Formats: sequence, C-alpha cells, structure tokens
Amino acid sequence: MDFQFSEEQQQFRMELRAWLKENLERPWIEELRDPKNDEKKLFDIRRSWQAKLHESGYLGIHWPKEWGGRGLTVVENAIFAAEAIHAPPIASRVGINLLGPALIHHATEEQRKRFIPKMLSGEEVWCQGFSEPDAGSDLAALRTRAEPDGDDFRLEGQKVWTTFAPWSDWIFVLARTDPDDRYGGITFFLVSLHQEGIEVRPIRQITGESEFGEVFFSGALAKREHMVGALGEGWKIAMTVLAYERGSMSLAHLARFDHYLKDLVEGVRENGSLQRADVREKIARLLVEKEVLRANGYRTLATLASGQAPGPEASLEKIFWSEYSRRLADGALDLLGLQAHLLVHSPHARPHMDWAQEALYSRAVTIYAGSSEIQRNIISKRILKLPSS
Amino acid sequence: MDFQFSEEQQQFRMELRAWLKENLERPWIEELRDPKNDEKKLFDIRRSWQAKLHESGYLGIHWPKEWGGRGLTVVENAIFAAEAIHAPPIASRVGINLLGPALIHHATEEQRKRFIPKMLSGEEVWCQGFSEPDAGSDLAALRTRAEPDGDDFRLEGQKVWTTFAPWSDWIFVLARTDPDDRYGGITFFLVSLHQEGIEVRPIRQITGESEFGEVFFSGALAKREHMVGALGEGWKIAMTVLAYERGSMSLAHLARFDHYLKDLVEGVRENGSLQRADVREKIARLLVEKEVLRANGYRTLATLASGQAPGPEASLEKIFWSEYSRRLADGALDLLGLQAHLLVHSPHARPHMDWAQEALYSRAVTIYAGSSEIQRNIISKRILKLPSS
Amino acid sequence: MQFELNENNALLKTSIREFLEKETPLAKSRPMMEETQEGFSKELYAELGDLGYLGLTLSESEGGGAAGVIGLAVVLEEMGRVAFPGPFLDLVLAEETLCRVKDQQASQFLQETVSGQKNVLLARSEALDDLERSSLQTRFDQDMIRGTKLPVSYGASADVLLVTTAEGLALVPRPEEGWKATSLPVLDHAQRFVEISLDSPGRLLTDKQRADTILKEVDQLGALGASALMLGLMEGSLELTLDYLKERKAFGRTIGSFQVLQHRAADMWIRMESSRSAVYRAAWALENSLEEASLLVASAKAYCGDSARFVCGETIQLFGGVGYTWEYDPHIYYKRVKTLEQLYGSTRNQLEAALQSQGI
Amino acid sequence: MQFELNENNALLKTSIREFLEKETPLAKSRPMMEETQEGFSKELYAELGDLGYLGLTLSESEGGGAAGVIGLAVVLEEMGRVAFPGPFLDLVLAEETLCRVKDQQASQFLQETVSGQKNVLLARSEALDDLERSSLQTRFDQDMIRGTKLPVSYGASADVLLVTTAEGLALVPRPEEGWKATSLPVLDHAQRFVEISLDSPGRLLTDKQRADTILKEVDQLGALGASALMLGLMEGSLELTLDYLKERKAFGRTIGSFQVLQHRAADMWIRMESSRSAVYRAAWALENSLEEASLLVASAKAYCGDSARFVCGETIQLFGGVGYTWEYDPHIYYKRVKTLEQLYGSTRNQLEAALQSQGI
Repeated sequence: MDFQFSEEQQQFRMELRAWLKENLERPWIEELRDPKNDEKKLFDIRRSWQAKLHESGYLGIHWPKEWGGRGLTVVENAIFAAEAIHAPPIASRVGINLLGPALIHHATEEQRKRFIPKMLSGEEVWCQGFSEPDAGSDLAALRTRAEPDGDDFRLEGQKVWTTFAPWSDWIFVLARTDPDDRYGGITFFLVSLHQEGIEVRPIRQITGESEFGEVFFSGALAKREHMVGALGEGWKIAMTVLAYERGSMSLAHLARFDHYLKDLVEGVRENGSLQRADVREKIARLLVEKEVLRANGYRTLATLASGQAPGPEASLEKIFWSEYSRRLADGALDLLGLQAHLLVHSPHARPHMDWAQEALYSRAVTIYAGSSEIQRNIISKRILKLPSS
Repeated sequence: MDFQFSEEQQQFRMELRAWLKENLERPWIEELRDPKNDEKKLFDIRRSWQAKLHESGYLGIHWPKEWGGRGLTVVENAIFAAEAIHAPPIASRVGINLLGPALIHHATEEQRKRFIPKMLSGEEVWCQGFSEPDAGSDLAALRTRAEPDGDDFRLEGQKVWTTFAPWSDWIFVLARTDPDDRYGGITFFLVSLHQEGIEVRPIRQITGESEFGEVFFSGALAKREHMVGALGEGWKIAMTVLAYERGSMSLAHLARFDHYLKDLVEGVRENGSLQRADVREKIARLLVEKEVLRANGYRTLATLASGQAPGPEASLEKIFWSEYSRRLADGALDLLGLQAHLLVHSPHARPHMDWAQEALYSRAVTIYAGSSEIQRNIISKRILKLPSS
Repeated sequence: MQFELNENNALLKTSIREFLEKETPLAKSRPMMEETQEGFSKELYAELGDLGYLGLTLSESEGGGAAGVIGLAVVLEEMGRVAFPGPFLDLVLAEETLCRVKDQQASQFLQETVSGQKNVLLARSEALDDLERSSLQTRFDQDMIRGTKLPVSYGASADVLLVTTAEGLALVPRPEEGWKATSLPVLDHAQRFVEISLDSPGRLLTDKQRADTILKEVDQLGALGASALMLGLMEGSLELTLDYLKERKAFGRTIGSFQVLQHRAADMWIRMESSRSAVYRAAWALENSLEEASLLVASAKAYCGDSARFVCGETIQLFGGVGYTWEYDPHIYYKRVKTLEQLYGSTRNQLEAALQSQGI
Repeated sequence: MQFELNENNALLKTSIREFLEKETPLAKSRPMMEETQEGFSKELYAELGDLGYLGLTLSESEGGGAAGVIGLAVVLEEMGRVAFPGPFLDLVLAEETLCRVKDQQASQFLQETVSGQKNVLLARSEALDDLERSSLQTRFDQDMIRGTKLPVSYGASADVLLVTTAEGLALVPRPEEGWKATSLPVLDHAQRFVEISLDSPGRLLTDKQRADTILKEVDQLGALGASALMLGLMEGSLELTLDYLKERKAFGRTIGSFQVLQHRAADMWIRMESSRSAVYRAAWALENSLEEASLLVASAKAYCGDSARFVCGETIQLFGGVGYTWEYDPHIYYKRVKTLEQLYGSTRNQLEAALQSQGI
C-alpha cells in the first residue's frame, strides 16, 4: 500500500512547475476575463498553448515514445493535470485524452503514423461523434449510417454534443454499418470535417457559450483506410474510449476542486463568516469529501499504473467527482451569496474563480459522459450483479 | 382559505385540556420508565385509559352518534390527537382508527351493532391481519385461504406484523377466496382470536419490545355473518382502510414531533450548544419542515372535513411524516450525543423523551403501512400518470 | 379549515393565468429577458398597471385591488409558472413601503407606480452577500444622500429610489444626469442588478426607527412573494419535466417508465405540493396578521428555496443533454430560483428568523 | 502508487477472517452480546491474546505483532464485517497509551493486556455529549483519584483504568471493593457503557502536558480504528443486502430487479468503496507519520460515519418488515454504527479537526 509519488515523479513535478512558471504568461481565468477575447480567440490561445506543450514534451506524457509520447506513466500524466490547473486547456483535449489511447490500442500502424503526430502538435484538432439526438444515454440506439460506396463509405445522419465541433478538423464517428445488429452493427471511423456533405452548427449552452456543436452528415466520405478496427467492432472500441473518459480524470478534476475550495475559504474569510460554525461545517464537509475523492483517484491511478484497464469501477469516480462538483458550486453560491453569481467580467466578481460558470457547468457534468443514472445502472448490473428487470 | 380552528373547535380543545388535566394521572413516558410495568401491564394501562376515554365521550369523536361516536368532525379528532400526546395510546388503536371507519362504510347494520360498541369500550381489542411473510409491499400476493365450510369458512395461512396480536381479541383478515383472481379473489373477514386453529406468536422488534406478532391459522372459523362486504370485495375495502391509515394521522404525529423538537431544543440549551450556528441551522430546518408538515396536515384535514375521502395524495403525507421522523431522531442523536442513546430506564436519560426508542422506531415508519418506495410508486402512477414499465 | 381560494382569488387566478399565457409564454418573454436592456417589457408593465395588477395589494382608497396577501401569492405563483420577467415583486414592495410612510410626495409616486407610469424601487443592500451588517454606510446629510447600494434589482430602470440610510428612509428621484449605475451581470441572465453610487439630493421620509418597523413588514411580504414565485417556478418546471418524461424514448421505452425517474418525479411533486401548502398557509397568516406569520413566512421561504433548487435542478438532469442547452427552457427556471434563494431574505437568514420567532 | 496490501497484511487478513468466520459468525456472537453481562466472551479474548491479535500494533520488543496501522485497519475491518463484540479497539488504545508512558508498572500491565490476562481500559470522557469541555473535573490529589467518568466503554470489565485527571494521566487498579460503576444501557444493546465514580488510590503516570501529547496520538489511532470498523460494518451489511435483493421476491420479480433498489444498492456500494479508499489512505499516512495524517484520519472518520449510517440504515429499509425484527441481523450493524459515529471523535468534532489541520 502506497499513496505517494516516487522521487522521480516528484522530480518530474518540480521540473514541470518550473517550466510552467517560465512559459505560462497569463492564467487562463484572465484570458477568460479579457473582453478582447471572443470564443474564437480563446480557442486559438488553447491551440498555441497545446503547440507549446508539444514542443516541450508535455503532451502524451504516458504514451509510448514511438508515438510521440514521453513514455512515462499515468501517474506523471495525473501530475501534469494537477499542476497545469491555471493553464489553458489544450485544444484537442478529446483527441489526446480519448482518441489517442484508442488509436494506440486499436489502430493500424499506418493510421497511427498518419494521425497521432498531427494530433499531438495541434495541427489537427479532433472532436468526438458518438451521441445523437435520439441516442444519448442509450448510445447503441445510434442511427448515423455508413453506406458502402466502392471501397469506402458515405455517412448519413447527425451527431450532437460534439465538443468544439466548430473549430475541429477531424471527427471520430460511430456509425451504423448493420441496421439489424444493435451492438455488432456499429463501426468506428475517422472522418475529415473539411469536406462536402458536412455541416457543423454550434449549440448554445446555458452558460451562453457554444462549446458544443451538432454535426450533420449528408454523403460525407468515410474512407475505409480510416476505419479503426474491423467492420462492426465500433462498439467495443467505443467502450474503451468511454472507460478512458470516465477513469483517468479524477485527478485533473481534483486539482480544479483544490483551487475552487481554496477560493471559497478565501471568500468566507473575506466576508467575515469563516468563524460561523455552520459555515465551518459546510466547508469541512467539502474538504473531507475532496480527500475521499482524492483517495479514490489515487486508488484508480494505482490500478491503472499497474497496467490494468479501467473497469466498471470507473463509474464510481464519475459519479463522485461530478456530484461533488455540484455540491461544491452550490456550497459556494450559498456561502458567498450573490458575489458568486457574478459573471466573470462583472465588477466585484471574485478575481481567481468563475463560480457562476462553475455552478452552471456542474449541472452538465452529471449528464455528459454517461449520466449519473447510467453509471448507477452500470454499477448495479456489472459490479453488484443485480438481476435485470 | 382558512387554516384556523373555529371557535367551537377551540372550545372543544379547552374542555378536553381541562378534562385531561383532571383525568390523566401520569404521563405515558413515566409509565414506560417505571420498572414495575412490564409489557402486559403497560397494555392494561392502555386498556383502562381507553375505557376512561370512552366513558367521557372522547372515542370515535368524528363517528356518527348512532354508532357511539360524538358526531363531530375529523378536525376535532385531530385536536384530540394533538392534545392527548402525553396520554397512553389506546389499546384498540387499530380497531378504532382503521376498522371502525371501514365498518361504518361497508358493514351491515347487524355487524355494526355487534362490533362497534365493544370496540369503543375496549371490551374487544382488535388487530389487523393484512400482511403476510410473502405479501408485504406486494399485499395482493397474500395467500391465506378461506375455504368454504358449510355456510362459513375455515382459514389456513399466516399473517405477520400484526400489532398487539398477543393481547387482542379479534382480528380483521384479508383472505383469498379465489386463487385465480389476484384482486377480486380477496375477501374481508372479522375473526375471533379466542378459538382453536389460531396461534399467536410475538415478534421481537429491534427495540427489544414485542408490539408485533404473527398469527397462524389452521382451520380457524371465519363466520359468513362476519364477512364484511360481498365475497371478493376485500381488496376494495382494504384500500379504504389503508387510505385512512395514511391520510388522517399527520396531526397526531405532529403533536409528537412538537413535543420531541421541544425536548431537543431543551437538550441543546442544557448542554450549552444552542448558540452554535451549526446547531441552530439543524434545529431550524427541523422546525421549518415541521411547519410544512403541519401545513400539509391542515390541507388534508380541510379536504377530509369537506367530506372528501382521502385520495392518493395521502401518500405525500405518509412519506413526509415518516421521513421527517427519521431526520428528527437522527438530528437529536447527533446534537445530544450519547445522552440520546440512553434507554428510557438508564440514569441520565432525558426525563421527558425516549430518543433511543424513537431513533429505532423511525426506521420502521418508512417501512410499515406502505413503504416509502410503494408510496412513491403510487404518486408516480396515480397522480403523475407516468407510464408503467 | 378550508384550503380552496375564495371566489375573488379564484377569479384573480383565472384572469392572470389567461393574461400571462397569452402575453408572456416563454417564447414571447425570453426575447424580453435576453435581448432588451431593461430585461422586461415596459409596455407590458404599463398594461399590468392598466389592468390593476400593479396596485394589487393596496387598499381601494389607494387605488389598489385590495387583493390581500393571498391574492398577491396567487398572482406571483402564476408569474413564476411562466418565469415572468421584470421587477413586479420589487414594485409591489416599493408601493407597500410608500403607502406606509404617509407622505404627500410619496403618495404621488405611489399613484404613478400603480398606474405603471413610474418605477419606484427600493435600494437597501450594501453588500453582495447575505450576512448581517451592524450599520448602514449610506448617509443622509443636508438634503444629500451619499453612499453605494448593491445589488439593486432593476435599479437601472428606476425613476425614484427609496434608499435606506443610517438616518432613515430617504426618497431619491432620479437626477437629470443620472446616477452612477454599474451593471452587475449574474448567472441568471434574465435578472438586472446594478450597483448605484449616490451623491444625490433626496429627502428623508421617516427616521431610522420608523423605517425599520415599516421595512420589517415589507420584508415579510417580500419573503412571501418570493416563496410564491418559487412555487410557480416549480410548477412550470415540473410541467415541462412530466411532458418530457412521457414523450422522450430511450432503450426502446418512454423514459418516464423507468422507476428511478418516476421516484425522482414523485419527489419533485412532493416538494412542490408541500411548498404550496406552506406558501398559502403563510399567506393566510400574514393576511390575517396572526402571531405565527413570522414563523410561517420564514418557513415558506426557506422551504421553497431548498425545494425549488431541487425541482428545477432535477428538471435539467431529467432533460439530459438538451436540458443544458440555451434553446430549451429548464435553465430559465433554474437560474431564477438560484437568485431567489439569495434574495428577499436568504435561506440561512430565514432559518435563523424562524428560530427567533419562537424565542429560540 | 499501490493499493494492494503487502504480503504480511494480506496474510493477516486471511487469518483473522478465518478465525472470525469460524469463531464468531453472528449466530455465535449474538448470544455473547445479548445474554452475557460483559457483552463479549472472555475466553475468546484470551484466545485472541494467545494468537497475538491483542498486541497487534505493538513493536516486537514489547511482545507485539508490529502490524502497524494498516495491519490494525485490516483486523478491525474484518471485525466490523461480523460485528465482533467487545472492547478490542479499546484495549488496543489502552495498550498504545501504556507503551508510551515508559513506566515499569505500566509495562507490566501492558504485558498482561497483550496476553489477554487483564483488561486495561481508558476512562476519559466526563459527559455524554461530544462537546468540548474546558477542563477535567476528575482530580489527582495525595495518591487518590476522585471524580466521575462517563461513558466508559466496557468499564465494568476493566481490571485497571487509565484515568485522565486535571493533573495528568493516572493509573488506577481496580480496588478490592470495586468502583461504583453504574450501567448505562444504550440503543446498541451489544455495547456496555458504565459511569464510574472514583474515589480510589492511584498513581500519576505523566503530567497533563505529556498526557495530552500521548492521547492526541492515541486519539488518531482510535479514529482510524473506528473508521475501519465502520468500513467492515458497511461490508457486512451490504453483503446481507445484496443476498436479500437477489433472493426476495415481490410483484412476481426478484426485488433486486427494481431500478430504485438497484440504484440504492449502487449508492451503498459507492459509499462503502469510497470509505475503503479513505480508510486505507489514512492508515497509510498514519503508519508513515506523514503530515497529512491528521487531515486524512479526520476525513476518514467523518466520511465513514455518514456513510455507515446510510449503508446500514438502508439495509433495514431494503429488508422491509423483517429488517425491523430482532431476529434478523441488520439492526446489529445499524446500532453499532450509530454508536461509533459518536465515539472516538464524533463526526462534528472530526469535521472541525479536518479544518484545523489545514489551518482553516
């Protein structure tokens, strides 16, 4: 039993910290607060930050060196996530965190050579084409069709909740190649967004931003050489992608939560209520749960570091961090009052934290990447082996 | 809109209060605390208290005068429940609160004459034979059979969770008269416990008491003249019994909760923690919820007083008071510490309140009389009209 | 014991519902919230004035509708149901303040507010949080009001402000050059808050002691009104939810057939109906000036706040992805509720008030 | 980063589990709780001594097993799983106190406790609630200890008490005529608490300052131990629940096929597994004397308390009627948990300790 980072890992953290001090010019929240930065501009900042990280070897930290990675482990990757909390998110987060590992496991040599380097450099930004308007929680109900066209395929259908679709270059798509086989009739394609037969429309979120988009396919080309795995293996590959989505990110969220809770404590200190016993109890519960979340995160990290793939236990972490995130944001809005409601560019807004955005965003996290309800279904069926109804 | 008691009702309350002052010698909790009182002795006290109430016209307050009632309304009945909080519970609570109204609505003239007067006087104590080991939440799965025997019937089977079975004289039983008709094959019988073919075994509860019992039938006689309603009408009658069980008792519970919360406030005042903001918040929430419970109770009372039968809305009250009862007891155990864990006869136990008993009992109330899960099923199906799965 | 509305209030409920369903279903009102500077339609408020809704609670001699507290609750519940935008409740509270000060100029402004010609609004708070301050920083001195008030609800639209100062309650008509009003955009994009720095001529209406008495009464009405709004917001939100649960399909079934979602909806309904009991019992107690009104109003506000957070939040969850889009309506309800939890006496302050009302 | 137990602890887990499954399944241990005066089997504790479990955490030079904090957590988790009765944790804490005082008589008592011949127990609390008191009322004066301690866990079975006094920590062997020990029966019928009035000869082992230092360390072990017990109680309770959900039928279905009950069970499992992460991370930090140990131990105790209340309470609910009977086992778990929430640093005191460990 060991919940500690090794000396080498601590060394990595120190070097990274120094590098960030040198290279990160402005904390991300200041970019967000800067009225000159529209959404497009902000995305460009993410893109160039990604390029900078790539140059310095801080992308694909736990990927094999042969694929442009640093050849370290998930532990160093988690350290990076924790340290880079004030840096811009990278542009191709979805590509690097979700598609990358899937390509390393399931793609051909040619495909890896073709896609991984440009994914890392940020030259090609990726988005994810899984969900559809009638296939959200019930992902296998997806209806986007890939119709054979010579050696290749033509896509017809629609994807939704596609993060950063408007600024992406490529999309990885689950498409139906057999209408009669619910799971075995799904295939995994890599598809260029820069072609005819594709239309991208932004979706405005309740925060007012348009991080998401819809992608419409009407005869867009999906090349056979860009099919990952065999025909009909899409579901299997998608499940490993989703496991990565659920499993490996607790520590990145934790770094956010550390920062947020610190701001909340500062806030109640400033408004003079930190000594109230009711305030203390609420903050203490948030502190305690955060440590439990961290313990869960380290435990998963230990499992992953020992080479095991993320299993259904990942559902626990997804539920915990997403529901914690809601309790934390609600707690801040309760304890800081309307100050925490102020939008980031408002006078009197807290300088280092955008609580309004976080409070709204915390309503999304229990829905996306498998809703809390779906995760509990998974636990009760796959772990507790409770019978189907 | 009016949430007030009329002048006549206030007058009734004042007279009752005076009567109680005169007639109640010892608060019930002192009887409970008295080591000389075993369970049998306590039940005798309940019996003689019931007789005293009956003499003075305080039983069946809202029943028609012709059936020995006082001819007032559910409102006066609720006032009685609130005022008599320190008095012993009556012996035949189940008979008077549940069976009585059902007999008034569904029984024949002869049956009413035969059973109601002795039920009121306490000469005959009643218990309820609905649940079975394999028919709890799923009551219609009951299997106790009533086999024709000449004009009459013979019972075979087993009932469980029969409150006060060991000290009762009669039981009202749901029995199956047609094995192939789930709902229409159930009939309602009044059955004497003092006969061959009946065995009563006490069930020990987690409090250590044996308020409940099991009743085993092996050929016990159920007379046709004691069948209520027609053959196969038992389910319908049972549903009105259950509606009374759910619907009319919020205010009796409220009187308990008023007393409990008062004790909790006294307790934290005595231990010196009443000024802690965390303690204040917890108590305030319990106070606020109790007022909401009262508002719901008055609203139901208004509905019942206008002559309407209790509907599926009764499920709301059952859920609210039972879950509130758990929050209240848990709150007391949190705020008073081990003092609230002490059994009633222990040194240092709170003099006017048995929190340990209440904390355990509060785990039963969300199970009996239709579990919280069953009540939510009823609301979602019958009120919100959500589709069956 | 009776829970039904009396005839007048039942009629009031029908008429305001008809009006709102015609004039401000969300399809019509969202552009007001999202595309106008004021955040509401001045024409519509003028119409509300013409129809008598703006003077709802005032006595007939003051040109009002004498609808009482229950009538106010009825109207606000309906407004909540469609997430009606603008300062309706704030205007009512300003009116209730004006009619208590017995001042000629105040009476004139009162008439103009009732008829929808002028907006008189209260400016009281001096901080964004809900913590109690020992004293007000805004001062009245030699016919001038100096200080900073924030947040002031819809303060940019005010023609006259009723300003609390350390010396008492002051009347401050908007000066020609305007106040220094800084916009404070918040999570609820439909709301308009400003910070107002005052260095303006004004007049003291009452001394501090009398002001405190008046505002304590007005605060009870504010808390009750916000509770009724939240009750309505829960209704509107739950209606959306039930429709969606009955229509949306997943895994080959209507999602409303999943037991977990059924029980969630049952809990939402329990919260809503219990809030209804609490709001109307409190309204009745306040209307009849009963001793328990303080406890019941505080209880209603605290309970409705917690309940509406749950109901309107779960609506987003049950809608899934589309619940997080700007296009769909659940966020309108949720955001409004989050703001109302904090205003008109925040939940934690109401909890404390409930205790104090019982001498605890 | 590694979560698995090392070889020694894995072996320890296997052996204690075997022992407990053989010696004290609930069918065998419930009569100890329910029908004996002591509430546990002295023979069994002697056997635990023979097998070395009573000196588990002590160093080898003290005749102990040197199993460390993680080893202790392993054993207590298993004891929780079968709701093992008696003062095991209390004995460990007394031993840990004795071995820190460096006193010849204390060392002798330590040996006798390790071998299961004597029960040495701590007597510290002077009130039934968990509120902090400014000073101890029990006094040491002229070789006499005078005062009242309550509740003292299993105090009636003690041969020697370690008593906190205003002057420091005192050693009080049971006098021939016995103490005035009054039984304090509580909700958890398996527990034995007494109130002890002392007017007995005794000896001061350390002064107040040193006693505080020692007991602060012992308290951390106590909180960690109680957390591990609660983790085990959750495991035992959830095992019962899952078996029941898979076997019991209603409405023509196995009740475990109802989605609402599935999600409840999922929440119970989440609580249990998260408690496991928290307990072992805290045990690891304490074993390695890391700075974050204070935070992690306090977090584990607070989190396990809330979680075990939920898990063991819902077990009763999911069992339905039979869950409320004496005969079935769910109440054994639930009652134990309710007591543990209050003892070894109550939840609210641990929450405060967590904050203070961070300088908040």
